[in-house]
Amino acid sequence: MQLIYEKSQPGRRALRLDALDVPACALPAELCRAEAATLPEMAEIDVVRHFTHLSQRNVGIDDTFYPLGSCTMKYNPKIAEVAAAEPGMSQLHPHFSSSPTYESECQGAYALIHELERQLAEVAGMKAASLQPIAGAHGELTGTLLMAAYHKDKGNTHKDTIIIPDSAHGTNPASAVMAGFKVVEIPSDADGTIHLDAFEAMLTDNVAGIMLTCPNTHGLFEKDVAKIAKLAHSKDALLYYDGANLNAIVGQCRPGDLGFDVMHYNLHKTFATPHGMGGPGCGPVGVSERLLPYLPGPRVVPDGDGFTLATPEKSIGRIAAFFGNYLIAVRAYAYLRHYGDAGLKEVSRNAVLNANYIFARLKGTYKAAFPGNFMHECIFTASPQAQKGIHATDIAKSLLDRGFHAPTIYFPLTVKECLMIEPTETESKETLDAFCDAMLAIAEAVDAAPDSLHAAPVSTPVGRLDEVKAARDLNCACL
Amino acid sequence: MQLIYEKSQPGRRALRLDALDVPACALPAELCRAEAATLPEMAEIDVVRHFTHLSQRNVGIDDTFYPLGSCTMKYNPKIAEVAAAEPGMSQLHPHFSSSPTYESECQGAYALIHELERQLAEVAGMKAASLQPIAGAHGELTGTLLMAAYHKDKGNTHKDTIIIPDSAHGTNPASAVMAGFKVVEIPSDADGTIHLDAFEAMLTDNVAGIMLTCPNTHGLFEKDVAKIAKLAHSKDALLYYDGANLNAIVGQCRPGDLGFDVMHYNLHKTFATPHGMGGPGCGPVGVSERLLPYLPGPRVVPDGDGFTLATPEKSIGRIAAFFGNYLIAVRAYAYLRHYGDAGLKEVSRNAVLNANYIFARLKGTYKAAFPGNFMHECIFTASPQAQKGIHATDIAKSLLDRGFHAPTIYFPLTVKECLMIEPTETESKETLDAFCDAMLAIAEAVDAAPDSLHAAPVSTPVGRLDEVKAARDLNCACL
Amino acid sequence: MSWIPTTETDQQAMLAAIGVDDVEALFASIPPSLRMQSWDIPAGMSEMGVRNHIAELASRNNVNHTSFLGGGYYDHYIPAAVDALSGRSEFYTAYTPYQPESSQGTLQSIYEYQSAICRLTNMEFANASLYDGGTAVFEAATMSVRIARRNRIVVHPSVNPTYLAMLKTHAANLDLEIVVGDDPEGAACVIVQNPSFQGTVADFTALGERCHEAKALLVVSFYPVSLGMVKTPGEMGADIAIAEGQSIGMPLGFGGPYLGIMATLKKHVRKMPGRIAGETKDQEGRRGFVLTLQAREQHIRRTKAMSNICSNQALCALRALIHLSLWGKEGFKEVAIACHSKAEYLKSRLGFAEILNDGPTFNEFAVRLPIPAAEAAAELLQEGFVAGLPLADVGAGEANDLLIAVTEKHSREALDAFATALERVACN
Amino acid sequence: MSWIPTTETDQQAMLAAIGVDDVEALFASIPPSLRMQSWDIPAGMSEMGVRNHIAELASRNNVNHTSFLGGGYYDHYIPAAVDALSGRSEFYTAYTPYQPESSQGTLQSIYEYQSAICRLTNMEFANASLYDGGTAVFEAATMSVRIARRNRIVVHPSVNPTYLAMLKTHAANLDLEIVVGDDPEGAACVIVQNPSFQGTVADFTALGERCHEAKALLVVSFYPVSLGMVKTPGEMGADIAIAEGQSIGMPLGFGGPYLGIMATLKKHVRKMPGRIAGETKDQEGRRGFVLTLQAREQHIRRTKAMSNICSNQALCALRALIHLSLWGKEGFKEVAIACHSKAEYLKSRLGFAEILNDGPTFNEFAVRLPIPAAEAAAELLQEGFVAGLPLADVGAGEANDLLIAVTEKHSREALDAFATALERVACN
Ligand SMILES: Cc1ncc(COP(=O)(O)O)c(C=O)c1O
Ligand SMILES: Cc1ncc(COP(=O)(O)O)c(C=O)c1O
Repeated sequence: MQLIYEKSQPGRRALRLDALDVPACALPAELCRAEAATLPEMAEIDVVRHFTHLSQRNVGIDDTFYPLGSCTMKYNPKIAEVAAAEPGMSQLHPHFSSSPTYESECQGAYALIHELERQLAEVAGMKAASLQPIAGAHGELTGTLLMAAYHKDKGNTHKDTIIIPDSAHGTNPASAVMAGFKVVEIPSDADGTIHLDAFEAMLTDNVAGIMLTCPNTHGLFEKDVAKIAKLAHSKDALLYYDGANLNAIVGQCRPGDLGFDVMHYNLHKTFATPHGMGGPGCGPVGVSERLLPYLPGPRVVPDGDGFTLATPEKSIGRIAAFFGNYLIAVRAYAYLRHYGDAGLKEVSRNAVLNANYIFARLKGTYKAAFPGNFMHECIFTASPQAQKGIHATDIAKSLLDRGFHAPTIYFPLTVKECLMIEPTETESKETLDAFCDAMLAIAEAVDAAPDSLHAAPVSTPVGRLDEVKAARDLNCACL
Repeated sequence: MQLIYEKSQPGRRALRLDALDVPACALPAELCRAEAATLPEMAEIDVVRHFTHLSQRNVGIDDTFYPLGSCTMKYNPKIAEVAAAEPGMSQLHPHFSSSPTYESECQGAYALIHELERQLAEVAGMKAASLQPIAGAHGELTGTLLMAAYHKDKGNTHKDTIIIPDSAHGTNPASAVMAGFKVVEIPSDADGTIHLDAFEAMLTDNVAGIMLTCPNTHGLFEKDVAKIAKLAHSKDALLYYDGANLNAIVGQCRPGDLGFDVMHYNLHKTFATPHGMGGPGCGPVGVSERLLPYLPGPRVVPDGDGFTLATPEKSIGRIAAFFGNYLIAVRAYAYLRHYGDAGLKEVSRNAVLNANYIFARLKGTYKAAFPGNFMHECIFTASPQAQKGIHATDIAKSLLDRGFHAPTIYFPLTVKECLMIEPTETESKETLDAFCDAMLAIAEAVDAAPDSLHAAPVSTPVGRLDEVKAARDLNCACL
Repeated sequence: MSWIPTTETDQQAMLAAIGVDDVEALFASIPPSLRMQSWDIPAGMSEMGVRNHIAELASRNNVNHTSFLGGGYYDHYIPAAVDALSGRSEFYTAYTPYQPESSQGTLQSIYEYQSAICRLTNMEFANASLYDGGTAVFEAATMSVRIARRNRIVVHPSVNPTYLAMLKTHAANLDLEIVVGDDPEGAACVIVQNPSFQGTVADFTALGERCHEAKALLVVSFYPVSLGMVKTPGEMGADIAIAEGQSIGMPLGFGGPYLGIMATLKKHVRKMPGRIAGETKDQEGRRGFVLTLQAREQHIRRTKAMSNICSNQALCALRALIHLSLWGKEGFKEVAIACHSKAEYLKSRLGFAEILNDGPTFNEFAVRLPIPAAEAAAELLQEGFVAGLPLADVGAGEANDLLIAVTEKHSREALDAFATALERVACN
Repeated sequence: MSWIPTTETDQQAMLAAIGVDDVEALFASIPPSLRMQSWDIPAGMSEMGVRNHIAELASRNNVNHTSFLGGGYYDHYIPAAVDALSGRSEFYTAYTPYQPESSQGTLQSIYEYQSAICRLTNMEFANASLYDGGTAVFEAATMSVRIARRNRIVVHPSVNPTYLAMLKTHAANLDLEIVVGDDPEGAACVIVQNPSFQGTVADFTALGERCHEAKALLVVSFYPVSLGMVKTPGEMGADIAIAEGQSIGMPLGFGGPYLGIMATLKKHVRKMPGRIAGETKDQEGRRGFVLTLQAREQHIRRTKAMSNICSNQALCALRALIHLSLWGKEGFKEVAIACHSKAEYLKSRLGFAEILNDGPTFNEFAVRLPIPAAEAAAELLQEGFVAGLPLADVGAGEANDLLIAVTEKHSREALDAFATALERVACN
C-alpha cells in the first residue's frame, strides 16, 4: 500500500480556516522555519480512504478472538467510549486543577477521580490509589519510587536491591532500574512458582522490595505469597504487586489482603479500556497504609460538599502533569460502575473458567508448560512441535490464517517455544471452541502439512516480513 | 457467513435494565402476545463482531471510487455527521412543532429549516422549497400532487396526463401514476435529447405537465428546454424538474430560470448526505410562484425575532409527519454553508470536468452512447463487447475485482448494454486515472482473457449470485 | 475547496486530455441565455465555522427537559453500540446493493432485519423499509386496493390523526374513498392502530375476522416497543402490519430519519411495495443475498410498479436490527414491562385527573385536567417538564386533554416529581 | 452479565470438559485463608444507568466558557475526520503489533507518524510515542545521560515548571544532578522549551553550538502547532526534540491521554527509548512494516533497556498523524498564522496591562495586571470567561501575573469582548 506521502499533490487541500479576521502577523524571519513542513497535501476524501484502508489492514477485538496472554484483551464496551466522549469530560482543561479559582468548574471530574481511586483501592484491598501513572510500566516506576521514598524516609539507605522473578514481565526489571535500584532475578521452580527457600536465601538486608505478579506470568497463583510477604516484611522489604493479571482474582482475593504494599493496575486490561494499537492505557498505583504518605500529588480530596486538591506531606510529587490518562480512567469508571459488586466477581470466575476450558481441550495435544492449576491463562510449549521444525511462531501465523489473532509467543522467557493463551471472560464458548478446533487442526498439520504452516500467513495483507532487513536497512521515516 | 439468528444462544444477554423501581404491571392476558419474539440472544461482543463483519462485506465511498451513474456518489463530509449528531439536533422531539406551547423549545431547528429551504430555493431559482418529502421519489410524488392541486384549483379537470421521456428514471412514471395521472412516454432522439417536434405533437390539451431531468439521464443538457417550457406554459401545462442531476448545473444555471415550475432535490446526491446503503435520503420540493400556494404545510415562517408555523392557504397538506428527514437536512445544511456561493459553483464545474475527462480517456476504446456533450456523467454502450460475449455486467463485475465499485448498468433503458459513469467532483485525477486504466485493461481482456471476465468477481466475499433461485425458492426471512 | 481534490495543475492536464481550453467550454451545451445571473447564497464557511454555527443553532433547541411527550414518537434508550456499528462507513457511505457481491453486508442485514420484523409481528414477509409510519399507512392502503380490487379505505379512529392527514394528502388525486370507521363491508381494508393514538390497547382479532368475511384486509399499525408485551398483528389476523419504527433505535431527530415498517403474508407478498432481500447461493454454493421480486419495483415496472419508492430508510432498518439484537429476546420484553409499569405507576399518581382511555394502556394515556392542557404545559415548561401533548393542538381532544407518554428512561423520582408538579399546577 | 457471554448451560458443559464440579474448584490454588471477605463496592448499574450517571458528572464540569487557558495545553480545532477515523475499531481495539502481518494498519500508521514528526521538526528519527510531554523530558534527560555519559541535566528557565517537577519526581532516586540554567559545561544536556512556558519565542541555535562544543546535547521541547511558523529544533541543532503532542489532535480531556513526541538524529537512534517502526518487505517483495531496533526495549533487554515503556500512546499518535494530514502543508501554516495573529491582536488590545515577555511570542503571553490575577480571573468567570492561568498558582510568577493563550478558535469578537471585560475588571 502507498504511503500517505506518496499520495500528496502540491496545492491540494483538505481543511482551511476562515479568512483571518484580524491583521496578519509574522514573527521576525530569524525565528521562523525556512520552509513549511512537508505534510501531506491531500483532499479529505483521500485522507479518509487512506486511513480506512489502513484500518482494514488491522485486526482488533471487534474483529476476532485476540488471546494475547498477559494482555487481557477483553471486549471494550461501547458505552465506555460514549462516556469518554461526553463534552463535559473530553473538553475539560486540565489547568482548571492548577488554580483554586477554577476548582468550581471541574467538580464532576474530581468526583469521578475520587470515587474511582476509592473503588480501585477497594478492589485490591489497598488503602488508596492514584490515577497519575500513565501506563502499567509507569505505575511500576511510580511504585518503585514509592518504595524508594519509604526507605529513604526510614533511613534504610542500604536497601538498594529489588528481587524480581525470572518469569516477570520485562517492564519490572526495567522500571526498578529506572527508579535507581539494583535487580536480582529469582528463578522459578519447576512447578512455575517461586520456591520459598530460594527466596529466603536471597532476602538479604539490602533488599528494598520484591516485585511479584500473581497469578504470575505462568498463569499460576504464587502459593507461598503470604509467607513471602511475611518474610519480606520481617526485613522491612516491601512487596510490589504487578496488576497485569488482576483479572484472574478480582473479587476472589485482594493483593492488599495478601500482604502487598504497592501495586499498579492496568485499566486497559482488567477494566476493559481499549488497547489502542499499543496505547493509551492507564496504570494507577495502589498503596497500603505504609506507603500512603508518599503517594504522588496533588490528590483529589473531599472538601465540604465538593472536592479540592491536597498533596500528601511526604509525596514523591507529580508523576504526571495532572491526573494521568483521565479519559481512559473515565472509561474504566463506566466499566466498574456497570459491573459493580456482584458483576466484578463474575469477571474473574469466567476468565478462569475460559482459560481452563481451553486448557482442557488442548492439553491432550499440546504440551502444558506446567502441570496445571492455571488460572486466567494457560501456557503451552511448542517444543515437541519445534523438534519437527514447527515453531511457536509458525503456529501463531497459522492461527492468523484461520481468522484468529495469535496468543503471546516467546514470553515468558522461562518457557521455551511458549504459547501463552489468555481468553478473558468476554468470549463465548463457541468462540473458544472454534479457536481450539483451529489449534487442533494446526497440530495435525504439523505432521500432515508442515509446509502450509511454514508458508503461513497467506491470507493477511502481507506475508512474513523480513525483520533483519528492517534493522539493517534502517528506514524509519519517509523524508 | 452465519445469520445472527444462528448465533443466538438461549439465555445469553447483552443489555439489561436496572431493576424496576416501580411495581411490575402486566396487561390482561388476552391482550398479550403468546410468546416472546424470538429476537437473537447474544452478548454485546458477538453482536458487535457480527455487524463489524457484515460491514467488512460491504463497500462504500470511504472505501473506493463509486461511479454509480445518476446516483451522485460524492464524498460524505465527516463534519456533516458531527452536525447531525449534536444532541440539540438529534434529541429534539418533533411534537414540539405540534403545540404553540413548545415553539420556544425548537427555534434553532426552525431557523435551520427556514434558511435551508430558502437557500435550496435560491440554488434552483425557485420561489420556495419544502423539506417535507422524504426521498427523491417522494419529492416527485409531492411535485405531481402539487401539479394536480394547481390544475384542480384552476378547474383544468381535463388535464390528466403527464409526458415523461423514455430515458427518465423509473420513479418518474411511477410517481405520476401514484399521483393519479396517466403517463405518455416521449422517445429520445438519436442525439439523446427530446425532439421539439415530437414534444409539440404530444402536447395535447389534456397534458397536465412534463417531467424532465436536465441534464437528462444520458448526461446531456436538454438543448430545447426553454422552448419546451414556453410551449408547455402556453397550454397551461407545468414543468417538473427531476433534480437528480442538479449536481451538473448547480451555480451554472437554475431550473427556475429555465422555466421549471416544480422540482425535487436529492440532498443525498447534490448535497452530499450519505446514501446509507439505500437510504435515508431527503427529497425536498421547490416551486415557482405558480405553485407557491399549494406547498405542503405546515411551513416554518419568520415571526418577529423567531419563527412559527403557518400552512399555505391552498396547501396540499402534510406529505410528511413533520419536516421530512430532518437530520439529513442538517447534514445538507452543513454542506451548503461550507461551500457557499463560490464553492457551489466549483462543484458543478469539477463534476463536469471529471466526467469529461473519463470520457476523453475511454472514448477511443468504449463506444459512446451519444456523440458527446456529456455533462456530469458519460454513457457508453458495451454492445460491441456484448457481440463478443462480454456484457455490461461482466465489465461491472470485473471492476469489482479491480477494487472499484461498478458504474450503473442497464439504465437508462434507452441504451443497450449501458455503462453510466458518474465520477462526481470529489474524486482526484489519480483516482479517475486508476479507474480508466482498469476500464482499459478490461477492454483488452475482452479479447485476451474473456474467461476472467465471465468468472469475475473472484475477490469479493461471494461470487455471482443466483437471482433466479432467489425468486424461485423465495426465502426472505429466517423464521 | 475542501471536498474537491482537483488542483490547478490537475485541471490543466485534464482539460488538455479533453481537448478544450477551459472548464467553461464543457458547459457549451447550455444556451448562454439560460446561464445563471446571480443568486443570494452567502459566502462559505470553514469546517470550524460550520461547526460553531451548528452548535449555536442547536443551543437554541432545548433537549434538557424531563419529557412526557410521545404521540407516536418516543424517547427510548438507544444502546451505545447502535451508533458505533451503524456509524461504520462501509454501511453508511454505500448505496442500494446494485452489485450484490460488494454489498453482502447490506443485503444480509436487510434479510436479518426482515426476519426480525417477521419474528416481532408474527407475519411472514417484511420489506426492507418504507419511509416512515405515515407513508406506510398510505402504502398499505394502496396495497390493499391492489389486492382487494376495491377502492374504499376504512380508517379506524384509533389511528394517529397525522397518519390520516398524510393518507389524504397522498391519495388526494387517486380514486379512493377514505372513511373513518370500522365497517369492512365493501372496503379494501380497515386500518387500525394498536395501541391507539391515545394509548389504548385493544384486540382487533374479531375485527380481523369481520374483515376477512367481508373480503377486506386488516391492516394493523403497531408500536414496535409494545410488541415486547402486546398481542401481535399476526396473532390478530392482520394481512398487513405496518409501523413507525422510530422507537427501535432512531433518535427523535425532530421528525426523521425514521423507519417505515411493513410486513405481510406470503399470499400478498407480490403486491407489497419496497425492496426485499432474499437468500440464494453463488456458483460455489456459498450463501449470499440479493434483492428479489424486483418486478414489483419502479425501475422495472415503471407505471405498473407497486410503489414509486426507490431510496428507502435502509440505514434506519440496520439500526433497528442492531437495537433489537442488543436488547434480545429477554431485554426487549424487559423494556416493554418497564414502560408499561412506569406508566401505570404515573397513572396511579394522577388521581386528580380523569383518565380518558376506555381500556388498558401500554405506556401512554390521555388525561383530562381541571385546566387547559396547554396552560398546564406552559407552566410546567418553566419547571423543566414537557408535560405531554395537548390533544386539542393536534385536533384529537378537548382543550383540557393531555397525552402523556412514559418510557423505560423515566425514573420513579422523575415520575413522582412530575406528578407532584402537575397536580400543583392543574389543581390550583 | 452484560459483557460475559457464558450461559448457565455453557458453564455446565465447560466444567464437565474441565472435569470439575464448579467454578470455585478452579480457584483451589488460592489458599482459602487468603480469599476475600468483603469489599465496599456498590451494586452495578445498567448501561443506561451508567450513561445517566456519567452525564450527571459531566454536567458538573463547565466547558462552556470562552477560555484563554493554555500553559502547555491548548484548545485547537480538531477536524471531524480525526474522531471518525481514529474511532474505527480495527484501530482502537487492537494492541501492540506483535503479529505484524495482522497489524499493518498500526505499523504503517506509526511509520507515517514518525515521518510526520521528522518532517515537522527537521529531525531524522522519531519514535512511535511516549506518554506525554512531561515524561518526554525525563526520557530525553536519561537518553542524554546514556549518550554523553555525564549525569548533570541542565534545565533552561524556559521549561514548563510542571515538566521540571515531573523530572525531579522521576529522577528522585537516580544519580542525576538537575540544575536550572543554561550552562552546558559538564552537562549531559541542556533542555530548553520553545516557546517558553510564558510564551516567548527564542532561537536556541547559539546555545546548541555551545552545547556541542561542550559535548553536551541540546534538547528542545517544542509546541507542535508553533512549528507551522517557528524555527524548528532541527534547524537549531537539537540532538533530541520532544513535545507534548496534545495540541495536534488530542482533546483537552482534563490531562490525558496526550502524546509524548520524541525525535532525534541518526547517530543517537540506538539510545532512543520507545517503539520504532521500520519499513521492510515480505517474501513476495511486498512493502511491509515491523517494529525494529527492539534490542533497545524492556521486553528484550530488561534491566539494560533504554526505558521501561511498554504500552505507549499509539492511538494518540494516529490521531496526530490524521490531524496533520488533514491540515496538510498549507493548512498547518495557516493555523499557526491565525494563532499568532489573533494573539498579537489581543495583545494590542491589552494596553492597560504590562506584557512580561522579553521577546516575541507565538500564541501565548504573560501580562501583569493592576490587580491580582486570581481575583480578575474569578470575576471574569462570572461573565463566562476563563481569563488564563494565574501564574502565581503554578509558582511561575507574581500574584498579578496572568498567562493568556489564544488559538485559531478565538474570533475577533471574542477577543474584543474579553479585552473589554478584562480591562473593566482589572482597572477598576
Ligand atoms: C505482566 C505485565 N506487567 C506489566 C506490563 C506493562 O504494562 P503497560 O504495557 O501498561 O506498561 C505488562 C504489559 O503487557 C504485563 O503483561
Ligand atoms: C434520475 C433520478 N430520478 C429520481 C431518483 C429517485 O430518487 P430517490 O432514490 O431519492 O427516491 C433517482 C434515484 O436514483 C434518479 O437517479
